[in-house]
Amino acid sequence: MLTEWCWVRRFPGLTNQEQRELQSRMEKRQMKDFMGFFSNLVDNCFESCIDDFSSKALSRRESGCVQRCFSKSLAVQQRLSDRFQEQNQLMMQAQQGK
Amino acid sequence: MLTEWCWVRRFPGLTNQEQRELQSRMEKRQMKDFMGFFSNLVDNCFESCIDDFSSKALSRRESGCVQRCFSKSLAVQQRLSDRFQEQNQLMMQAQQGK
Amino acid sequence: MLTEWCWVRRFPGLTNQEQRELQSRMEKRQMKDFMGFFSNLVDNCFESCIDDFSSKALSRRESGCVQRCFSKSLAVQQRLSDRFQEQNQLMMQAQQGK
Amino acid sequence: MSFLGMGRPQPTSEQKIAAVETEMEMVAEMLNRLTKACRSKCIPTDYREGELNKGEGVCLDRCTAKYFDVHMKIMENMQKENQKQAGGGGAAPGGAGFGFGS
Amino acid sequence: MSFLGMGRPQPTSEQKIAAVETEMEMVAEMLNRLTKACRSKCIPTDYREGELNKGEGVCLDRCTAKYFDVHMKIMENMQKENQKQAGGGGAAPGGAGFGFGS
Amino acid sequence: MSFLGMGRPQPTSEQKIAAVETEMEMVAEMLNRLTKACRSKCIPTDYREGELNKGEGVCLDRCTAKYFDVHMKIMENMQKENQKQAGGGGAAPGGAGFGFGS
Repeated sequence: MLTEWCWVRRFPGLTNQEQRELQSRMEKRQMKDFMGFFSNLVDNCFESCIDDFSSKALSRRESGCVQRCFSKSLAVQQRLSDRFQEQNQLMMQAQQGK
Repeated sequence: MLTEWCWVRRFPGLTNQEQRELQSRMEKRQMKDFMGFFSNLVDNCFESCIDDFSSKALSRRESGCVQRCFSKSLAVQQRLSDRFQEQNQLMMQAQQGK
Repeated sequence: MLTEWCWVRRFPGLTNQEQRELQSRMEKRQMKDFMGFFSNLVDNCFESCIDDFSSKALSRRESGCVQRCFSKSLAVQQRLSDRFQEQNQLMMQAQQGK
Repeated sequence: MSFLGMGRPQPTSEQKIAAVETEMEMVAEMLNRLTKACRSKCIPTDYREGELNKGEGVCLDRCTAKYFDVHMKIMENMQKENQKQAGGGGAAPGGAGFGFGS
Repeated sequence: MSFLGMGRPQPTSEQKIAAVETEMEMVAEMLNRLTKACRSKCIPTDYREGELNKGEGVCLDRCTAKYFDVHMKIMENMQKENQKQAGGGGAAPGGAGFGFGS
Repeated sequence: MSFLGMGRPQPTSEQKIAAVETEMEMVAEMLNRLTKACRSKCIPTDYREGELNKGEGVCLDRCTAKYFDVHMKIMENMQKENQKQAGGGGAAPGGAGFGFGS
């Protein structure tokens, strides 16, 4: 899951020590991005699936909806992540070609 | 008002000096959280109460609405804060019990 | 464009060196604010103008809408920025007059 | 620095700069929030024209004034609330700190 | 402290403080998100009264409970997913780190 | 470092790392925003199925392409605007800095 957050590449201008420092900061950032993704998932599935406040327990319908919302959100993220990286590549090439 | 932002507890693993440093950072964070709460209150009450732009002065209706929105928002925050802390406690116990 | 982000004023309590440090931080902040403005512009125009996903290329209608959205958003920002500064001035005077 | 013991110690450079920086951030954030609020109140989302028409412009002006009014009103209410909770006297921590302007 | 070489090295002060700080931030952010979610579910936007009425209060209570349930449910799902991707064994990086509480 | 006077001084390690970090943040933020935008355009909120169906997948693909197009279009417009304001010549401060990629 986390791996998608990581656009690992080598930065030729950096020394090994700089690479390590960068690596360490990127890991913190990845964790933060992951937390953001997780929180957005919760908010989004809560917003979409929960609307009955006649009880404090999740109903079966709500529970199933959250489950499907989770699976689908992962699939959405995967797909958008892949397309995003393709497009980003294209954009960078276009900018360098100018 | 501010006190609700503060989940004061002792962290047994920290020395006194660490406690003080933490305390100082927490105060900054509390202030930031308070500012966030305040800004959200403004945005939320503005969004809900203001919709007449035939004049630049607040109408009596708008003014009253903002007043009620303020009071109610404090009550909402208080209630959610209390419930949140109960639930958070429960969740932490559940995780430690595993 | 960027200049509107900049509420340049002298801070009498600061030494020259402090002024320079502040200047440098403000430039970073301005850049960040500008990026935020840009991203909001993209999101806002995308949200308002794009709703046909029968093709991956922007339609002429969408393209024109984005163009108008861009121009109008700049005008909105300019106007709000001007009014904001006037009102902020008034508010500061009111607070000091107390 | 305050070795003559006059009043409270001078703030350090870092503190002074941080204070100005915080103020700037608050002002910038308020403009962002106002922009979002007033755009949604005054600007239709169909973007049929690329210019601001007169009605929209006037709406933005009034919207700005009202946004500040709501801001002030809620700030006053918050201060009253703080004083109430602080027992009507003494300095409420943070109670004075959320105005704009130095 | 660990000069007898028992187990992993002690975290530095900065690391300990940063860990507590991160936890606080996560808790504060979760309260923010819950507030936004439950206000929009339970509080009508016309503000005809300045008090919370009974129905609204009960709605907020249940909304909080459900928000935590959804949070837990998605956290469990995420952990399962992580384990699946880590091949069913070993420590999934970050897979254990997103609970609350120290 | 640049005592032989060759061109501008080398950036420090901190500056190089900060530049890469900023780029990463911008890319991550753009993916976040795109996700929000395209989810709301392509994914119905009733979650009747847990899988992405074909229509939704294709919608996400096209949505991504269009999001980038809008991004580029607005970036170009912004650059034109900057050049106009800079009098058609010289380096507009910040005018070149908001592309992605190093």
